[in-house]
Amino acid sequence: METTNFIVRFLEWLMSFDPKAVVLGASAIGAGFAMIAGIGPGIGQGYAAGKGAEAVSRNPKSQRETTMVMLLGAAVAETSGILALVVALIMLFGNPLISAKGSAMVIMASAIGAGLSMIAGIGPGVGQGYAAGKGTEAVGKRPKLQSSVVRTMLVGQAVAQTTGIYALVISLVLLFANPLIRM
Amino acid sequence: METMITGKALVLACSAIGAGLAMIAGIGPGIGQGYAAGKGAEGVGRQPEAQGDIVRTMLLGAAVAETTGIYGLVIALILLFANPLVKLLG
Amino acid sequence: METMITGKALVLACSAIGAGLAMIAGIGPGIGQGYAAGKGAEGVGRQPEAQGDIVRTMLLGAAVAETTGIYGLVIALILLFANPLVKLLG
Amino acid sequence: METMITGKALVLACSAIGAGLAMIAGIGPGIGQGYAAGKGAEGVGRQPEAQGDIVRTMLLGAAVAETTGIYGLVIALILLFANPLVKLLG
Amino acid sequence: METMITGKALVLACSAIGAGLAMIAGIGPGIGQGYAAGKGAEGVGRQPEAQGDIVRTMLLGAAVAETTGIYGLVIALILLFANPLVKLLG
Amino acid sequence: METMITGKALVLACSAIGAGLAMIAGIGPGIGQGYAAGKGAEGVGRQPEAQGDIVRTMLLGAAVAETTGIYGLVIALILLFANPLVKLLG
Amino acid sequence: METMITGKALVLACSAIGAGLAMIAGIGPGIGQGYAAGKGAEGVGRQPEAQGDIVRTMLLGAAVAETTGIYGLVIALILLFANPLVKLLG
Amino acid sequence: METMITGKALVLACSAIGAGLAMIAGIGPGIGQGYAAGKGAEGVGRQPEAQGDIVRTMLLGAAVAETTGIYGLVIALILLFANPLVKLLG
Amino acid sequence: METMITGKALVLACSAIGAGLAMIAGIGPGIGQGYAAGKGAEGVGRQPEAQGDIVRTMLLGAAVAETTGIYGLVIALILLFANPLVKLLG
Amino acid sequence: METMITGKALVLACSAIGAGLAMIAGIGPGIGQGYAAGKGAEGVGRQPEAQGDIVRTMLLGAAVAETTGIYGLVIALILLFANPLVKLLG
Ligand code: NA
Ligand code: NA
Ligand code: NA
Ligand code: NA
Ligand code: NA
Ligand code: NA
Ligand code: NA
Ligand code: NA
Ligand code: NA
Ligand code: NA
Repeated sequence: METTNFIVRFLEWLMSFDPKAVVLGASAIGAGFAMIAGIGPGIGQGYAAGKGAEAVSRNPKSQRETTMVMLLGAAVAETSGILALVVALIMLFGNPLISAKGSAMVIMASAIGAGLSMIAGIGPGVGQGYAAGKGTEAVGKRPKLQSSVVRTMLVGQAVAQTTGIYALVISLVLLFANPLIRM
Repeated sequence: METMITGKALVLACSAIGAGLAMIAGIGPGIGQGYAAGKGAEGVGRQPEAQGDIVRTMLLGAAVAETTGIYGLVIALILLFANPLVKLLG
Repeated sequence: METMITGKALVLACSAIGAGLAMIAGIGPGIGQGYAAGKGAEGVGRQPEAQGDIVRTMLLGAAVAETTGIYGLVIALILLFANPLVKLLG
Repeated sequence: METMITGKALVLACSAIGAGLAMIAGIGPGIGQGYAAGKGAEGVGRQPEAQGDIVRTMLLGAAVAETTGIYGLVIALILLFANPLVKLLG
Repeated sequence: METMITGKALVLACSAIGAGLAMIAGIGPGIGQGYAAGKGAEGVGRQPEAQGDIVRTMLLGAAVAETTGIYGLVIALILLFANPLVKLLG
Repeated sequence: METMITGKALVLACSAIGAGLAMIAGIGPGIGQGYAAGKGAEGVGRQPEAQGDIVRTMLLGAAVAETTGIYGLVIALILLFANPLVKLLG
Repeated sequence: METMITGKALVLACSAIGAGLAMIAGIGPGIGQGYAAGKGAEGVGRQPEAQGDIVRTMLLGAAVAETTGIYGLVIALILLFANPLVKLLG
Repeated sequence: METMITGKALVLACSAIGAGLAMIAGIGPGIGQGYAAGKGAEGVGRQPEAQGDIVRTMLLGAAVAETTGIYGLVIALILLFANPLVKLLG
Repeated sequence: METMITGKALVLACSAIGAGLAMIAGIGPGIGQGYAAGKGAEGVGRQPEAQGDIVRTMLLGAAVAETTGIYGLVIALILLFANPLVKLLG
Repeated sequence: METMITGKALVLACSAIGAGLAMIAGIGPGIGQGYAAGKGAEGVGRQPEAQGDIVRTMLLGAAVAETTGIYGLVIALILLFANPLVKLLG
């Protein structure tokens, strides 16, 4: 039946492709979305770097301790970036959606949703980097308190990670245990 | 893979995207709680004797800051596992 | 290829996206309340004797900062569970 | 047999998305009021004797900061419950 | 029998999205005025004798910061209630 | 009988979205002027004798910060009320 | 009879969206110049004798910060009033 | 229904959107240079005798911060006035 | 008669959008380098005797901060002038 | 309507958009490293004798902050030059 409805026409156009192609195309976009999470660690670790440089200028003697705290805190702040990279690599090189059975339209949208979800990682990246910077500053001022400062930093960073984990879970559910495809 | 375009498929497809969008809320708690973590570490470095109070306040404030991230998660889980929109389709 | 998408399906599908978008508001309270948490922790470290006042003010301010996140949640819940747009379709 | 997607359905569907977008404004008050909460808590810790004035100013300022979040909510509610666009369709 | 999607419907549908987008401007005043609220509360705590001047300056500055949020609201209201684009369609 | 979606309708529909997007610029002046409001309030509290100079500088700077918000508004108004693109369609 | 959507209409429609997107650049100058306004007001309060130098530096810096907002405006105006893409269509 | 949209029109339409997107880069220099303006004004107020050095450093730094805004402008101008993609279409 | 939209046209059209998106990266260096400019100007005002060292460090750090803006530019230029995707189409 | 677009073309077109999106990650390192540059310049002004250590720490921290920008670049380059998705199509 000939239809002039542009929404239906667009969907019919989309579904006229090899369904695999539609899912792969969506995966390319999803992978791109996921990488946006990298904004977070970039800002956060840069903050830590600045605080590290400042700490060294204020108390050059504590350079070793401050650098170690800066790197430790920045390593934690990297998490979101790594998780996003892993999700993007899964979508590009080990995409479980390609072999999924069900509606191509739902599978396609799941790839995009999985990528969008990872953007949440910006938050933990920024926040944990801030904590890394403040931890570095504190240790630079009073190197003797390094252990309690670092413990507090790590506890706070762990708390700040949760929404990034939530996003990872939703993303992995969409990729590997998609309840929508089965509906 | 089926290429049939059904209304149900469209609703489910957009639910997947909606779930992804909802998670973006998590940016907020991540930044905010990280700020609290930083201020907590700073405070402990300044007043080690007040560490208990500082960390408790930090965690209390961080718990409050978590809520909107949880809201986003709940909406995403509803869209994925208890989708009320599909039921409305009949 | 017959397409069987109804207007109702389109409204419900876009409601899923709308619900996801509404949750993004949660970024704000997350950042803001986290800032309050950090300032609260700092304050408690400096003036432990004022802990009660500091925490109370922090929580009062955080409650105020939560509202727009709640607005977003309410709009999302309306779209999911009491969708007035579908009813308008007749 | 199959109901086609009507113009009315399209307007309602896009209204759902518009309502979701409007809520994003809530990011602003959330951040701003949280900042005020943090400064209020800090101030109360430093000058407990001025607590009344500090909290009053914080709440006054936060009320001002809420307005654009309310605007977004109002537009979303109009789109959902008193949609003037659908009426225009005739 | 079936109503097709008309040009009018498309314009109205996109107007709903445009109205939602315009509200996003509200993020700005929300953050800015909240900052002013925090600084006002801080100032009142430090110089209670200058409370009148501080609050007046805060409110004056906040009024200035509100304008772009109002612009967004006005554009949204025009799109919803006095849509000039539909009239252009003839 | 049924009016199809014409090119004119498409241009007008996208103009509605363009107008909404242009308003997002308003985030900037809102944040910036709010910052100026906060600094102005702080300054007036510290140096009440310089209130005139502080407020004048704050308002001058805020006027400068408003311009890009006005640009966005102007582009939106052009799209809505003096759409040059529709005229190009002939 | 019915006018179809032509390539020209599509280019013009997307130009409306492109113009709207270009205006978003205005967020930057708005925030930046507002910061300068705040710092200027603060400086004038502290060193009233240097008011001339402070305001001149603030305005010079703000002029520099305006450029990218102007770039966005120019691209939007080109898309609306001197669209080179439509000409390319022939 | 015959579509009268050619590949060329599609490329040009998306070029308009691409040009708009590229301008968004301008947010960065706007914020950054505004920060520099504020710091410059503050510095000139504190050390009027170093005004020359302060303003020179501010302008040098601001010039460096402008580059990515220029990149965005160049890409937009290429898309609008020397579109290499259309040429590739043949 | 009418030219259909070919796969090549679709790839080129999306390349225009991809190029525009890639330029958005430029927000970052703009903000960061502007911050460095501000701190450099502040430092030069305070320690004029260290001007050389300050400016050199500022420029070195700004060069490092430029890289991701350059990456975005390179990807955009590849999409526009040496599009490998179109070649893959054969 | 015969589609002359192959699945391969669709995948490549979406890859162009995905590559552009991935580059947006570059906002982060740009802001962060710029902050480090500013703090480095400030520090060098304060203790010129520690310049070597300050700059080394700044560069080490900035290298760490670069990684996610590189990740985005790598994903974009894979999408453009070693597209695994097209190979999957067979
Ligand atoms: Na968390
Ligand atoms: Na909360
Ligand atoms: Na609120
Ligand atoms: Na307001
Ligand atoms: Na304003
Ligand atoms: Na301006
Ligand atoms: Na500029
Ligand atoms: Na630059
Ligand atoms: Na870099
Ligand atoms: Na990193």
